[in-house]
Amino acid sequence: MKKNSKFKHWFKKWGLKICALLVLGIPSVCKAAEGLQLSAGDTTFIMVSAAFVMLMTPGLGLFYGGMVRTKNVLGTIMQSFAVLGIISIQWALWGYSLAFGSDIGNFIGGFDYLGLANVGQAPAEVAPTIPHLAFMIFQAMFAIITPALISGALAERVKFSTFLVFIVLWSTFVYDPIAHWIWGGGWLADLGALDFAGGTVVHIASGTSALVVTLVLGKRRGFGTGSLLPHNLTMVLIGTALLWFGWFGFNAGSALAANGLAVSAFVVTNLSAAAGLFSWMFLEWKLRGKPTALGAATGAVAGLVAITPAAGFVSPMAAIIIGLLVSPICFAAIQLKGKLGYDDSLDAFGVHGVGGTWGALATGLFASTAINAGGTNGLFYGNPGLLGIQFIAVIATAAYSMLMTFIIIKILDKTMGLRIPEHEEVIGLDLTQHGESGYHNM
Amino acid sequence: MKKNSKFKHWFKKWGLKICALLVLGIPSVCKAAEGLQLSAGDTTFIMVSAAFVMLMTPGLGLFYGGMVRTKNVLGTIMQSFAVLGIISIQWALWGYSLAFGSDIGNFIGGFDYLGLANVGQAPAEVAPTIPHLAFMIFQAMFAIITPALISGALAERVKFSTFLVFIVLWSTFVYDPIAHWIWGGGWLADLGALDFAGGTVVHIASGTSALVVTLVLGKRRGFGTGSLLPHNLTMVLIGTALLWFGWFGFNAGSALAANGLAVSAFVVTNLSAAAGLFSWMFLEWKLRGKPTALGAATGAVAGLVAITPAAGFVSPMAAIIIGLLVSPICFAAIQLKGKLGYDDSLDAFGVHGVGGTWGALATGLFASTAINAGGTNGLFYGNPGLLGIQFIAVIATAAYSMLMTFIIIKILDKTMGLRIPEHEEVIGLDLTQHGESGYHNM
Amino acid sequence: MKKNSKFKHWFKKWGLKICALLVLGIPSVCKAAEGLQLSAGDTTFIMVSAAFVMLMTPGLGLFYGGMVRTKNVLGTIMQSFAVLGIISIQWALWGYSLAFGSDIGNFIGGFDYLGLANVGQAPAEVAPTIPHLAFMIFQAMFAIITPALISGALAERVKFSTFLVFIVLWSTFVYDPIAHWIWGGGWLADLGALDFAGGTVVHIASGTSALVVTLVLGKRRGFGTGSLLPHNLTMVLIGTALLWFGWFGFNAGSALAANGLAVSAFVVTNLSAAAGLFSWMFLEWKLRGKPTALGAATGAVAGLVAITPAAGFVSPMAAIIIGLLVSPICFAAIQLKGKLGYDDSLDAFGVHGVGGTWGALATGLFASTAINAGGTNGLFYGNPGLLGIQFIAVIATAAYSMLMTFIIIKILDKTMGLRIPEHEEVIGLDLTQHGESGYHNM
Amino acid sequence: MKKIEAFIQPEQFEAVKKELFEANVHKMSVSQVKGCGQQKGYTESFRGQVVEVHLLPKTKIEIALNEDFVQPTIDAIIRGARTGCIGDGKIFVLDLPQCIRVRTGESGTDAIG
Amino acid sequence: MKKIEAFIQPEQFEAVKKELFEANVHKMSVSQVKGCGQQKGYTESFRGQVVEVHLLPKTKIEIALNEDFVQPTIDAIIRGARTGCIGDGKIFVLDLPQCIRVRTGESGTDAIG
Amino acid sequence: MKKIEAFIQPEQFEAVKKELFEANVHKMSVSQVKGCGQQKGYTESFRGQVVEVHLLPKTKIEIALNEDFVQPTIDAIIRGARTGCIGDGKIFVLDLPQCIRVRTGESGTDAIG
Ligand SMILES: Nc1ncnc2c1ncn2[C@@H]1O[C@H](COP(=O)(O)OP(=O)(O)O)[C@@H](O)[C@H]1O
Ligand SMILES: Nc1ncnc2c1ncn2[C@@H]1O[C@H](COP(=O)(O)OP(=O)(O)O)[C@@H](O)[C@H]1O
Ligand SMILES: Nc1ncnc2c1ncn2[C@@H]1O[C@H](COP(=O)(O)OP(=O)(O)O)[C@@H](O)[C@H]1O
Repeated sequence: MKKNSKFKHWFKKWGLKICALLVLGIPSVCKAAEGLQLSAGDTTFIMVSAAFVMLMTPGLGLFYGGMVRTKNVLGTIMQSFAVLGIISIQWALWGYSLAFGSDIGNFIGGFDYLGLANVGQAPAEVAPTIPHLAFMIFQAMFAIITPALISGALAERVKFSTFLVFIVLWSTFVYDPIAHWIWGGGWLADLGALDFAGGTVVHIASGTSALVVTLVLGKRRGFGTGSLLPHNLTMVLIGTALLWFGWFGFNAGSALAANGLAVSAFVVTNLSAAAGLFSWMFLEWKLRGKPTALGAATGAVAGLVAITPAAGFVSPMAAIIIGLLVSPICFAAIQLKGKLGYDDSLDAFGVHGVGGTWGALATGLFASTAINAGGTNGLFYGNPGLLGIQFIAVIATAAYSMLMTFIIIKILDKTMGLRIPEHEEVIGLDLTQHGESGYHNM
Repeated sequence: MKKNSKFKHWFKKWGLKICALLVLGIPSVCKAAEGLQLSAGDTTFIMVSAAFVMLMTPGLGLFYGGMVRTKNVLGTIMQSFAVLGIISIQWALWGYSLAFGSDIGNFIGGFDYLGLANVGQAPAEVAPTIPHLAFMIFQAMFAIITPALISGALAERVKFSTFLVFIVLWSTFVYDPIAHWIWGGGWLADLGALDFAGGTVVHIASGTSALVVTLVLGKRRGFGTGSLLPHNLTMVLIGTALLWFGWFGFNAGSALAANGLAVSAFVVTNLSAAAGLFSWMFLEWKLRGKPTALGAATGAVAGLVAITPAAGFVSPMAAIIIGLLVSPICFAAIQLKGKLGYDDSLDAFGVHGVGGTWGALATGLFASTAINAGGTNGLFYGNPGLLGIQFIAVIATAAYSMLMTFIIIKILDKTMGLRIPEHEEVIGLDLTQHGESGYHNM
Repeated sequence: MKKNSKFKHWFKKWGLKICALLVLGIPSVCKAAEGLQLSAGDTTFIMVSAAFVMLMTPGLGLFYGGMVRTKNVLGTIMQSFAVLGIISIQWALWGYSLAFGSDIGNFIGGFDYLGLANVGQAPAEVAPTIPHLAFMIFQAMFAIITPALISGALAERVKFSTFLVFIVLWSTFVYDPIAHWIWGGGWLADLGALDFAGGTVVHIASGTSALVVTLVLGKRRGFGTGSLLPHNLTMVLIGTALLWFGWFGFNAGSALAANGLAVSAFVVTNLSAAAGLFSWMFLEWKLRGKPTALGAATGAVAGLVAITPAAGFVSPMAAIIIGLLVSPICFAAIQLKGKLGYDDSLDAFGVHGVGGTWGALATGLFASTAINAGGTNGLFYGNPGLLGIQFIAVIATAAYSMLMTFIIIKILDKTMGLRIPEHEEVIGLDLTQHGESGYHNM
Repeated sequence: MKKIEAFIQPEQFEAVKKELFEANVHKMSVSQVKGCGQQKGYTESFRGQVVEVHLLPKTKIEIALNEDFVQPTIDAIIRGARTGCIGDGKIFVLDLPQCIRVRTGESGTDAIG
Repeated sequence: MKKIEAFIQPEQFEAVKKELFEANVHKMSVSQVKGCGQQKGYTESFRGQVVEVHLLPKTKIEIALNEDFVQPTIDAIIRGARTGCIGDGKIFVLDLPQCIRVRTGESGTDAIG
Repeated sequence: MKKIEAFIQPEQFEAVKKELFEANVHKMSVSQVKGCGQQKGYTESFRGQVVEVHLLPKTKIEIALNEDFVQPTIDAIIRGARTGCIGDGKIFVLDLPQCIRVRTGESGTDAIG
């Protein structure tokens, strides 16, 4: 009874606001600017790419979910699904507008696209051969996976409600502005920083934020005792496969047209992933005696992370080098974790933060206008300046992300509480946060 | 020996018929009507969409397979695979012709496409920029997943042989005619009913049929005692991810061309899924104390179901509302199951029947010619008539599906037997129907 | 310390060579020959197809991984991932050049594409509407999955390091030349042999090589005692779904353009898979009493294998027949295994070798210029000659593959050792080769 | 003290648990085993190779208790587990000379409940 | 009555089952455990963090039986399980004062077989 | 000889193993069970249907040993397993009349270690 009426109350309270949004939201189709001509090939390409990138978020859920213990598997995958549900809506309501709305002070987008107003079926300047909505939804998938990446740092101990609020705030105050800086016509774009598919916006932003979150959150119970083993590595491998697959959409799709550049990005993506897998495997073999499947998977993901900012600017051979080098770099970073004693549980910082940084800097080394006439040459092609600019982009992104994340997370910790109580941590996220168990009598 | 000769006999008996079919089946390529021009972009789009939708059927198998008990996991997934095998062929032999052959009395298609005769590489009227075969195979994937949906209602207790016969009969006598009514130029199309991607044909037809089947079949042993827990919820989540991914092909592909409308359908599909996930999660949180992963997955699927008929007619904001509302509606329907005591095991009716109905009616509310000039305005855009037409489409589809299903299922029950004996139900489908176990010593 | 310095040493040793490669590797973009015009639709199609085929390799890993015992699951999936990592790079460095470089003596390609030199964003003769790089990466995915197929024959007992060396040698000395023979302008192409998507190159080459490897390697401990049961058949089914899905890219993509032929290949691929599933299911039902899920999955894969060489040449009805017949043929071949006592653990020969042979011959029966004007008619369309040519192609491919594989495997057996010691076989690949376990406390 | 080990049909576990709770037995440890008994087996086949399956899933319940609880507990298990079909299972009773509670170090009959 | 608990190599289970059936022992309960014994362990590593693995998979067989079956059963298990390598396992024999068949309520030696 | 059966928190297993090794107890068999005790349960829900969960994961350790090892082993387990919270678990000690090593056929106290 009481519950029922509570629901009615909740509905009454929100119903009107939702209706208001609806009105706001009537999209203005058929407003194509002059000279923009829709291409069926490009439109297919971006839709398919968006679908591929969408699949990465559940793929990430599996990648992470296999690495936690049985009792936390649903809670972990659920974090990715929840982000998919919530940021899809956040992006449509205000996120896209903040990132890609008309520029305000080189820092953030305006409100012109609120509720997807003025985002229609006709092409827009930003991607002249595809519907504006196609660009929007492709970008949405980036906005979704980025906060999901952070969940790897707070695995197995975060309060679900706080996590949800966190990702909404983080997307709004961290992701949306940074996306604007580099892709929406903000100051980093003006500066000439190169980020083809999100090395800074996606990986450095999420990775460095993950570090802050993990430091505030503290270690898991049992960290360092060797008992926090992954419950299902085959799930990690399935996740890796979906990530690798989806990343083709991520990187090639960022060309926004099915042209030679997209194909080039596709090729270097595969090569860097392969090289990352390869070098992590051999590194472990040399240093630890055996090449692990988790190592290979981690190396592949690291290779994908590293090539992300560079994908549209570098040659296949450069991609192999970027991939070969990312593994030792990330491997070293992960060892640090043990030494410094912080618990970046699933290495969101170690792989995405560090790998993304290497990728952004490598772009400054290997970028070549022979690959992309619209880009810039890097150090190895005679232009040392780019490396400096990339460095600024890395620092600015990292600093801003870490600062904002710290503020958000501290406020949430004080108000809602960030971490579940210890006895719930023992029982696990699945039962305590979701009232479920992943497996029954298997 | 005897078995061997039986097989020879069987082969002799069928060999000739198959050869006859082969002759029949020589396709007539190069018969493109005037003015039809193949587009590489659109052709890619439809092929990729067909592949996406194909993946949904195994995805559904996993979605369902994770929800049953360990001893039934293979039997459940096998139902989806068997449908994929059998209806692919049924569709090529006669299904496509019944649905899309030249109209007979506004009720069913003629025999002109039997064995895919006259379905060639050139475009046809029905989809002027892609090969006729592309339209055929895209539609095939819809014909496949629809009967697979019903398997959720008869999970854990149906006889496999009867199930196979059932789906062939059901596809032929229920799906094919209804598909003709609305997409093949039948009476519902004439009436002006809107169904972009199969709200009525796919979801209402399968969902209401599922209700009939479940009522005839009776409850599972142990229903209501709380011991029928899902054996692997991570499998459900993998299935959900594949369904969500594939649904982009389902809905956007239904535009049959890579244009603004397809992109619009893509966008609203994602938003409705996200909103469904979101509102189911919060509903459970409010009403049951905790948001479950299964709830989130169910909400996402319900959101996808609901947007299906509306995908090409509504705005993004309308999609959010459709998705937000589908969850309370389906949630309530599922509670009914407990109250009324029928065992719609995996909620094929509760999600697809009810969600599809809501989607079809919502199309009558939110459809807008601003989104699709080829559509009609709905109630909220000043045209109350459409809602009435949608209502007729829902009732007609449901009534016809339920009646025909009842006849088919009763005949099968009397002749082949519908349900496995109780002691086999205790042992499970896997060992009794398939002679296998899902897992060994994991 | 020591380890660290070893690493430095390794790095010093290789660093220079890698840099040299880099220089070598600067791709020559913008060298489009006259009259080649990039199509966005076709480019999208090939990129997406390449991504689909990429997904098949992890899919194969799951297909195989589910069939082995728990203790070998990671080792088995890891074989597929390692191939993905290593052959991606091998292909870019020299494999593509050997297969598709300018013809040397009708036998092998020249060195013009070494390190992807001269492979750029502009189209080339070989595929005039897409970037040369797109053709390269699409072909790369074929070169990757082929050696991965062989891993099914040496499952649960091969030394990982030897496996890695084996696949590099096999790709270089077996796959690359054969690919050249038929697709790169070699002698089989001149002869007029038809192989649309790799029946000989991919399936016969890998399948017959698998037979040789399995004979040299010997049986698994416990073979024939009935205790080698698949640890997770749901994983096999997930793998099957991904293979089926990816095969659309494999076969349709082989048209190299999004045209009617591609769609025709798409359609027959689905029909043959369905028919293979169907007939294996009923065969088992007749001969063994029950239709198994593994049987259905095997039949689907066999159907996909068989249609591969024929995909661009046969009608839908012919595809159904090819699929219906492949299952009894492969089924019989697999029974032989038991009789002859060799341990083709996961039936790489029984399915790929035998099914591929049937497919190549069936192409000689059913090929029709009504489907593909660029092809040849087969026996049933009045041209018995093609069957003879196909027969030669089968024999040549099989003989060359088996001979070379025998040489390679014997050398490796003598030098590195092929098989892990018996006590490690008892413990399993996961712990002994990779220092990991697939599952912890599930 | 005694230790009861019961092997029952997995399907009946919820019913047995209910009966045990009603009989005031709240402590137990439960695991999944495979059992072979009078129940006939099934055959499995793996790519044409046929394997006899003699083992079907069973649930094992372990309960340590004081003597006076033994009979009521056995009765409760039987009430919950009996379906009258072959395969209903067995109850074994073992002697338990000693029992210690980890948390407190208590031992004997104090520790058991 | 006695209760036998044997821990053997999982690989040998089919052979042991065969020997038991030949020795007319058809009832048993089987489960998967991990065992630690003279067999040396392996190391696992998880992202560079190395973990000692001392436990390897073993199969546990539980058989309740009458006294006169004990020795033949032990012999059958040894025949099936012995490979001569470290890790072959152990057989433990416990006293079993009581046994009840759930389906019929029979008890003692009548119930055991 | 005695057989010890301990039910502990899975989280504490590594610590218990360490203590046992230090106490020179190297042989054991370990399995995963679900336990029901003083620890309060949780509720699970499955599509709106609510289910009480009384069983939480526990680790079962079985150790067969000679009498003089019993007390040190119990102490070691307690040292490793005690966290002071409800749910820490129980240790049961059973009599073990006989023990055989499969590999050698040795029996009794020679076989146990
Ligand atoms: N002597 C025994 N030793 C060990 N376990 C037994 C024994 N007898 C029965 N069981 C267990 O009890 C289960 C049911 O026994 P079964 O003989 O099939 O049924 P019933 O007791 O009704 O005849 C078996 O599957 C097995 O797990
Ligand atoms: N004292 C014991 N207590 C419990 N389990 C034991 C004991 N000794 C051996 N086991 C079980 O038997 C298995 C094999 O024992 P192990 O000592 O490795 O071989 P062996 O007896 O051939 O020397 C162990 O992995 C363990 O599961
Ligand atoms: N009488 C018993 N019989 C069988 N298992 C028991 C018994 N008492 C406790 N256990 C096992 O020990 C675990 C911990 O017991 P519990 O009563 O929760 O903790 P504590 O002993 O600290 O009060 C239980 O979950 C169960 O697995």
